[in-house]
Amino acid sequence: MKKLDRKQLAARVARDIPEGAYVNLGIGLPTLVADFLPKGREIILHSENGVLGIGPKPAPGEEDEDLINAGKEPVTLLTGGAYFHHADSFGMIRGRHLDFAVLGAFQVSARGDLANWHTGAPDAIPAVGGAMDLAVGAKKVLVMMEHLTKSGESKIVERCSYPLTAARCVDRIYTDLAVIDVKPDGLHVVDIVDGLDFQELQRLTGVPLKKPLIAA
Amino acid sequence: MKKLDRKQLAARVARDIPEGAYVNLGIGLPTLVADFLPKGREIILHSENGVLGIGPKPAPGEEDEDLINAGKEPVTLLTGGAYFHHADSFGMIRGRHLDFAVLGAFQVSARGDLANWHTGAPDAIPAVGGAMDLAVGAKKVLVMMEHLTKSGESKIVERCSYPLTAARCVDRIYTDLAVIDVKPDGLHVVDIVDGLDFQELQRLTGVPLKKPLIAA
Amino acid sequence: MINKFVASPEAALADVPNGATILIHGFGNAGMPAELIDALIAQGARELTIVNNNAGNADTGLAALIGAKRVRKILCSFPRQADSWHFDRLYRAGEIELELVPQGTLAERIRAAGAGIGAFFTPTAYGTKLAEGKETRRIGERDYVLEYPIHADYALIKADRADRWGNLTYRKTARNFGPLMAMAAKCTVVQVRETVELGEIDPEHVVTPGIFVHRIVRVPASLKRAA
Amino acid sequence: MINKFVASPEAALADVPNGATILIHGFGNAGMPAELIDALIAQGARELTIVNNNAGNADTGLAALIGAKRVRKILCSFPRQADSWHFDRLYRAGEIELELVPQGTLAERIRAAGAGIGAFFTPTAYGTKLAEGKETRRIGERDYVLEYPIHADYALIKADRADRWGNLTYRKTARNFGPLMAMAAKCTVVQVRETVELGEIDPEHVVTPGIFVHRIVRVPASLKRAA
Repeated sequence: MKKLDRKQLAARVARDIPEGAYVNLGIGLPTLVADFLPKGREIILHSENGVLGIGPKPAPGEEDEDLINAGKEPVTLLTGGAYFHHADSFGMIRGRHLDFAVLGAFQVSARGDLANWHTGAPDAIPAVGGAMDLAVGAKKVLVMMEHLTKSGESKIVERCSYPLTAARCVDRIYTDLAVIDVKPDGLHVVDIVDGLDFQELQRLTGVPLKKPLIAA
Repeated sequence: MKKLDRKQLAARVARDIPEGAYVNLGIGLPTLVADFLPKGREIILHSENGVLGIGPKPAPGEEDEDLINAGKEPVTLLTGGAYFHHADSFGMIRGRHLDFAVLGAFQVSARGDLANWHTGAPDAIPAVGGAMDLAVGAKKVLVMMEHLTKSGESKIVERCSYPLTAARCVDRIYTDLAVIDVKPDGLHVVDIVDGLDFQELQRLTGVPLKKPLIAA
Repeated sequence: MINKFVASPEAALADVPNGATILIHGFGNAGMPAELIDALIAQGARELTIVNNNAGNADTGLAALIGAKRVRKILCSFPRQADSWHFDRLYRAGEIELELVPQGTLAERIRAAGAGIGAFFTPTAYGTKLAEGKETRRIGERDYVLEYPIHADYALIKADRADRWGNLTYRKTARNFGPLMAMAAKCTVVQVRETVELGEIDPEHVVTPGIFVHRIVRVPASLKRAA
Repeated sequence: MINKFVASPEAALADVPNGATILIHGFGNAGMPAELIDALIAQGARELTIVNNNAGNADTGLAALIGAKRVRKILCSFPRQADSWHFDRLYRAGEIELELVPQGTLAERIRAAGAGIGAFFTPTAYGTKLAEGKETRRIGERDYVLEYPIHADYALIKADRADRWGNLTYRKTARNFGPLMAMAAKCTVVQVRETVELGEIDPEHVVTPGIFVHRIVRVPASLKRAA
């Protein structure tokens, strides 16, 4: 099978973001989605630290320490962007004004619970940032992650073993193997990478999947 | 005795507002205080509808329908003023950032309860505006009113018969007859108009008063 | 290309259904979206719930909407004014319901709706008639009343400038409830004096970011009625 | 004449007592008032409770304050970073208390303090470890957690420009928590790149009105450390 690499996965997510959408891209892998948004589609990126309309990375030497994203990386602002304070920024998030949040995950459960902030390890220093706000607030929560852990276990699980970020919040899961919708009646496979069939995907995944209406 | 007229009363209140104070002047009589603030003392006037730094009335023909005070009268803005929205404006009020609110009143009780928004008459259309916010929010609530009703009854009462604006909120009462502080142990007369003595003021007032330390 | 400009007030409000809850910007006339209200009257929706600081002045704008008996209920802080005769008449006749809300609580309830807050404790109105029947709680040394958000179907706003993404600026005290109402409605409709190119509004000076705005109509000042 | 300018960071922070609660502006380095923090370290106050989005980076600013063992407790949303070694070391040694707060809840709790809100229900963190032991409530179709304001003795803020009344502007994403923290402290101390005459900041563009600001120190960019 042809597993998607990080860039291919980002491109796969980007393909689904429509014109005019307001989108928050989480720290790490989701940030990569920005590089693959289709040219000519106007999509407005939000960052928790008070900015709408994030543009491409600045050219080397053009960085401004006062213009960063939630990952504290230097960014630029598109023409038409706006700055605002943290309470307004999280008002946008909690108040359901963002169309999409794209988040990384340790685990997603069959009913859409998300675990992405804490491994629960006793010596780990916990850090949550804006993850819990985004998970409860965005109109659609899209998760991007590898399908399997390094030891080959499914990250899509019956019940999260890691501490939750939010319950029943995930709408769609993008992995390096498949795209899966979380619906009230279960997990619906949307598409599967070339060279992998539904039976094998099901075997690799921890919980029951439903076949796509049109076989992949 | 020499009762204070409206202008004299406004001047008496104005005398007590110190340099640097942030002040909200209520609709009606309190608005008059602005005209008597001592020249050369910088005092910053706030209005509920989103402005700090209100200046004098505009010259005729210079009115701007977008620049009004809470009484919907045209005003001007001092150099150094600022505009903001209603949630920020009432954040200033409720959050105890205003040094003084000067409010009119129907009645004030001996423990500082304020009634100034509604007569309670069954056919009256109630209207509250920002009165309840100002009464609970300002660091000091100063009341300006005539000492007696038209029929000669004291407006300082044991218990308000009109519906309350807020309980135990008034710090000082300015009337056309006297200035009276509301303290935990009762009403302390600060000063009395010329030609009126404490005994007569006590006789006119509905509730026990304490003498000023230095006789007026 | 994102383009939130629509051709006319009528087009912007064509889909308002009977029974809608509508936030109407303005403190008195400052910020009141008169042309949008005219279009709402012409559009014909009935049984509306209206949220505004006041209950209309004289015979135009919100007063005309009330006078036309389109309003079932109004939430406001200060309905009684010298020239609020349309409201006064219907209120005394029992033909309009009034929910009287202290002005700061009104602003905060609208903000809460926009910011995803489920309810909040405010000190305002504690111990008064306006808190009767409401949940209260002592927190620290102050007493508070529990208040709930005011969510709406539409917000009708008058701003000064807008670009095609919906970034807005306001003018002086005509800002008042606008930035809050823009956050709290499913569909925020804005009339502006001037439309500008993207980028003409400095990103530091945007007061309402476009994410809160859905439809924009240009109403040049020259077309404004003599108020 | 109102004049909130003070001569130096040291003068601005001379009265900070041991045990004070201090809001420190900044998201990472953007908005972090480095020179005020240096002055706080020099001033010597101990047993501080600090509120910041993070728990310091590398060896300067907030990290240095933590490294100097002046901080008893920190409230933040994201303490763990690649270069948060001072915090990490003290946390693992049990020498600093951490209250982990989701970022939006942190912002809203600070705003609540500034705006006189006694408590509020937020949907964030419902059903998670961070809501354990907290009051919850279902309102409409969402579940909420009750959260309380974060009041402070001081706020240390970095802004861009200030006039003598304390009106402030910020720069780009260095705005972040500044306008909220300015509202929530008994004494708000601001370092600015530039001081300007009254009136140079357009009243439409003031981000933090002077009512929230008590002391201002000019720290020209040229004096800034190489970060």
